[in-house]
Amino acid sequence: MNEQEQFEPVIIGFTCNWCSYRAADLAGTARVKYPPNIRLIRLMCSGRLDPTFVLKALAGGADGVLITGCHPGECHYIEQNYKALRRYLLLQRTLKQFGIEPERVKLVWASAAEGVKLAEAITAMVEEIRALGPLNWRNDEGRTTKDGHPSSFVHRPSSEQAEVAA
Amino acid sequence: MTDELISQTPADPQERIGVYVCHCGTNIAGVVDVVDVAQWAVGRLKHRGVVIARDYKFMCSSLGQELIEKDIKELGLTRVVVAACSPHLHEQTFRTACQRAGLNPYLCELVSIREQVSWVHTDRVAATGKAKAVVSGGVERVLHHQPLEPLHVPIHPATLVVGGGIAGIQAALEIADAGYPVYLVEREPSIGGHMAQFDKTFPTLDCAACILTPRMVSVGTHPNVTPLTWSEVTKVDGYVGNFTVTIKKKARYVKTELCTGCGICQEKCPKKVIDDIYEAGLGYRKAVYTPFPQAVPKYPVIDRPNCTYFQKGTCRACEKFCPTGAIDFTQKDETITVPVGNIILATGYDIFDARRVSQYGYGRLANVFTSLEFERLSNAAGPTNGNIFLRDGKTMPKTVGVIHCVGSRDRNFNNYCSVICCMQSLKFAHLVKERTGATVYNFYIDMRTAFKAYDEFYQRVLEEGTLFVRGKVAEVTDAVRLPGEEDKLIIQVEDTLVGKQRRIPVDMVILSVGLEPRRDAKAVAQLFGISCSADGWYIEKHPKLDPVATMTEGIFIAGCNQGPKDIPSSVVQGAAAAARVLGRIQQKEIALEPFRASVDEDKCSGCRICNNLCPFNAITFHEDRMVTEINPALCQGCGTCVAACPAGAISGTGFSNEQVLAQIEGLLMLNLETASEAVPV
Amino acid sequence: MTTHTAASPPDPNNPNLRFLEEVSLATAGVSRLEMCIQCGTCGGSCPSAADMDHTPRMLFAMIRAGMREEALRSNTPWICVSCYHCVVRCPQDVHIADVMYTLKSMAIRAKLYRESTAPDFARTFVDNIESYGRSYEFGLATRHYLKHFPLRMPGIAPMGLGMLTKGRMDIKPRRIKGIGQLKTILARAKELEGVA
Amino acid sequence: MTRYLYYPGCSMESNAKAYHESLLAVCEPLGLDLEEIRDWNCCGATEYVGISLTPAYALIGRNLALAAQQANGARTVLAPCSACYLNLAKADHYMQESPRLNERVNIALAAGGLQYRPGSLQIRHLLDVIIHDIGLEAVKSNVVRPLKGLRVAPYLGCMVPRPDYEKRWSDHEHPNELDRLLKALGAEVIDFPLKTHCCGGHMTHIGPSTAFELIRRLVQAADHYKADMMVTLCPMCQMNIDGFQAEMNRHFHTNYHMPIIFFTQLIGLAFGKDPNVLGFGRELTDARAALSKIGFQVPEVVERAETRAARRSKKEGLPMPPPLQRVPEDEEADK
Repeated sequence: MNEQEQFEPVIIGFTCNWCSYRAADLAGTARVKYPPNIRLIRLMCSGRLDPTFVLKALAGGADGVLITGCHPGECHYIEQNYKALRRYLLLQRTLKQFGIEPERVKLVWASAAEGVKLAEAITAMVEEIRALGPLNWRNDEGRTTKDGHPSSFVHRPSSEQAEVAA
Repeated sequence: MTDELISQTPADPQERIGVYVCHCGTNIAGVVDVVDVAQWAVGRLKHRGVVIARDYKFMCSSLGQELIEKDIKELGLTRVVVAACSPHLHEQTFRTACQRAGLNPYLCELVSIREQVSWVHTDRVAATGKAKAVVSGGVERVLHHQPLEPLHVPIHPATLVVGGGIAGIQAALEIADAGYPVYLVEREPSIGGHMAQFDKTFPTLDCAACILTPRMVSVGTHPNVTPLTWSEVTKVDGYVGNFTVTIKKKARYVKTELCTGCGICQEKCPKKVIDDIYEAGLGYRKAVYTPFPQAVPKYPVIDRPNCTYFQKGTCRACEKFCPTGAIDFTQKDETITVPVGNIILATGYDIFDARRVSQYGYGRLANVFTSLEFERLSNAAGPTNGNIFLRDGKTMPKTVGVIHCVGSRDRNFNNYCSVICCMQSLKFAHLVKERTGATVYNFYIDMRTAFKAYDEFYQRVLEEGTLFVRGKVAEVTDAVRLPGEEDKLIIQVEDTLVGKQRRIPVDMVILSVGLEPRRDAKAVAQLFGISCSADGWYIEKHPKLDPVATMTEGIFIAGCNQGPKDIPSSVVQGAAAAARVLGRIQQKEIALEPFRASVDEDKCSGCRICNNLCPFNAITFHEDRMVTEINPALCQGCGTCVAACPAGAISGTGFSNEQVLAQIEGLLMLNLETASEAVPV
Repeated sequence: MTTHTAASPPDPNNPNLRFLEEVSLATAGVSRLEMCIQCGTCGGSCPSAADMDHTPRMLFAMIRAGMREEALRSNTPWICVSCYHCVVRCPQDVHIADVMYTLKSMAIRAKLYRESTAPDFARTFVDNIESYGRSYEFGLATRHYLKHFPLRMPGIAPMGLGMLTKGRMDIKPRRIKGIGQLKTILARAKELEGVA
Repeated sequence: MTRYLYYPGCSMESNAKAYHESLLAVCEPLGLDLEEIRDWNCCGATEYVGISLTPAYALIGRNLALAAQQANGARTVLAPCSACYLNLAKADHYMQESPRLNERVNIALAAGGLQYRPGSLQIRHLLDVIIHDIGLEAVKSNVVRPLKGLRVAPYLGCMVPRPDYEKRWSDHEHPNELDRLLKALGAEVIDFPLKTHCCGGHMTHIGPSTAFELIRRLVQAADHYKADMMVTLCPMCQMNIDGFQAEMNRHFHTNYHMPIIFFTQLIGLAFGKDPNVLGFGRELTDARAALSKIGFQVPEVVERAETRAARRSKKEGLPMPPPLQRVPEDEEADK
């Protein structure tokens, strides 16, 4: 792998079914562009976000996690996004204890109408994580790849391409 | 927590998965190499159970669906992943296709590679790589899907309508006319709402009372309607089809079975009170009163805090003079509970408090009126018998200024357009002209006269000679600057079409104030378990396609509580909500998405952490067994309790931990790394 | 923040079409100029609107239309008395007073505003501050009135005299101790602003 | 005694000496401990920002930086002059809002060995401190000579109630703070509709006809409401209405006589201070006649007919809406 090559982070994004997933849909419908480094998962509500999911994603090779939900006061389940907020704050503390930069996990509120805002948040986050560099935090149970680099496969779409072709 | 972190997705090669990649014409195929994605899926994900992968021009077409159905039957697929557009568009389509082929519909997963890949990315290589990750996530997730059956709950045929304004009346009448029982709850002594305060209605200028009163009488006397005025809902239990509603009937201190509505008590009552509600603070009522002569029901109420007898212990004038002995000072508030299947909220709006715009002088300058005050002034049943007088109660104005957009379209107050103000202001201009012959100025920013016959009304008011000034009024003052301004109110404004500041002296100013959510809208939303926007308007299930349903099954909204609207739109919503409810009632039962949380009682430690998390009161704790239970009909499937349970005892169908964790692994394509070891490719 | 110039055909070579953006950028804080809905609250509120070439609202429309010269020639910003009535009443929260300051400084730099009284007054006022660190009313008034309002002198003389005799005006300027420091700071600030 | 960092501003040393003198005279009874910012410079008034942005804010920034250096626990900068108050508050506000401005101002300050972190000081006007920190109860307890019979038009001008970044005032158009204070001193306060309208600012020097019209409006309205005098808290307002009234009268061929004095002068009188230490006599539009009403020795007594605007009887006509609750109940009851 070439060191000069730009580091392409992988970010897992959690969206809620009612606001932020629809914001992502809207970004699509409006053809707003953002970098392909994010992969989204749909939950019914940001309140469903189990901190385990975030740790799982980071341990599994993601370099960052974006948590999104309805704006405070606009939750479709009344107020569950406040619970997401609380868990997010707790999670940031936990990450710090693990020695992980808390900035790797972000919380963004996006209503169903805020496709552009969500796209901007994603773009900004990709750049931020890119600046932080790879996380390389994962449990290693039989997960190292052939070249010995724990996350090269996961991180590099280009090398993945090569492998598939091979 | 650690357990789950290290647990690898159990490979389940027994499953037979079909992957279908849609081109969506060039919408997807233009950016994503769909052929490559399909080939990759069948090659690299074989060990995960993928037995077939196809790409097709339009998966959602009938031919595309048939392709899936055929594969299910011929290849014995047990799981289906479709990579196409957003699940919000076609999830149902593909589920139905699976069902037709005999596969449980919930074993199908639709992942988006259009809205979230091809439409937002440009780099073909990167987009194709992401599409593969998304497919891989879907494959891992679908392995953990379980066959589900929709929940069916019976629907109680009675309906609760909250709010007796025109929207609530309309809804109640539609349902009652269809033959089903309705409880109509209104917190004021009479139904009628804001419309009962108006004089004329735009654009046709029908007298509001003339068109409203017959409806009020119909709903008040309808055999299927139980009107509960002077009452408020205090508690809502249960769930769609089976609510139990607790209603407080405030003491009227009048025996309705004896009262004939003759009005003698009101005549004799010595206590005069400013009527802030019905007369908008411009007139008086007695301590025992019906808000207006055509009130439904006709029985008065005694306003306890203002009643001389209740406050001082003597008086009882009403009791003395009542010919039927209907006054009863011993009455107490009463609480009743009623079972209903559905609820329609038509709780209306409040008007913007014009005192907040201090430069317009409302509350300081006597002859500045609000729109609601003007409605009462021009109403024949109002405090001036329909004479348009200044605050002195006797002088007719010679010049009147009507100011639009007061409190609306203004970041200092409310950012939204209040919809009705332009038309109401035009109506005022017309009424002032007709009744007083005064010169009328209308000050507007933009003239918004959309909808049938509205712009024609604007034309008519123009024809009548109303003077229109395009400009948001800067201030209303009584500080004289120029000759001719003495004893006048001066409206200072930039006439933006002339490009000059003008000072226009007038005798009367009418502020066309905007509409706001009810002051207690948030508390009411909480009571019924629905959500509010930050402004306080109730949120509909979908702003375009589902405007009267809410996110809470069985609760519908109609009229201005969802946002400012005029009478025709409120009536439409009342009728629409009734139609939705009637549809439910006639089906006798309702199928619900089976995404529900449930508790594994063996794992539940009885810690009760989840007990207070549920906004829908679906969680109950059984003291005897020290375990928690979730009522599947109340549960809306948000999953907050699932995420919170420290024992992992709660699982949520459709969004289980296994499903989400597997999808994460899939998205990160961890499963590929062990491919060579697990199953020979 | 994105700003767009209005209806004119897009011509990337015409810098006037970026005028709104330029004004916005040169303004302290966030101008919100692009949010104007042309309601006229500013022009209606303005106590000195009668003496302006254009109401503030018209000026904003001109900026939007890319009418750079006409906008910078307008006397409007110079007649603004900074009373902030328009600012607090504006329904779109446009920072009108600050935009007026920006237009003044742009007009001075572009040498487009023809009338000299107001710019001269400002210049003299600022020169005094830059020399002494404090304002110097006596110097300012005598110089300014002699140059621009010689005819007002007889009328205003009693007032000036009153100010002197009642101890409300110093004949000599007051100078701060750290004038050297202030000059250094201002010199650096001018460099940053590109007006050194 | 509460310690405040004090930014007097140029006017307090020259045209608004009466303001300065009377303020110093009432500091002690009010419990104000004012510590002047050492070697402060001019705030630039409304002129510097119209010439160039960064230098204008750097000029203000020097004062903020000096104040922060000297703070030693005190976080509040108190400014009695409206323009100074607004300029200091605005620089602090915009440096917080715009990182670009903040950076530039601090680069410039650094050239002089200074720096300022926006938000580290609170900038407040004298009246705000009297109302909210000291409180009207404390003011009332010092009143030994209530100003009974003095009919005053409270006049705040523009830059104190607006733009009000920190939302300290009850209203942008009709704030009640000055009215309440003057009522606490025992004066009769008229509901002056132009209380926050403009005096013309520097227009007296650059566009006199514009300025005279603004002065005329104010003086005419105060006269119309039969005020004995206007009471202000702004040096510029006082200067324009006091000093330019004669020229304005000549301009319009009118004959108004409306004295205008500083509110601190009235506080001093009500507190029983010797009028000689309160800067009386410095005004150009004679205030003696007005002061004679409350018992000051003046050469000749000017009679003023006490003709109040006829008030509508409360019972007649249609009821008015009640005022929006902005004043604490107990104070209202005192009226």
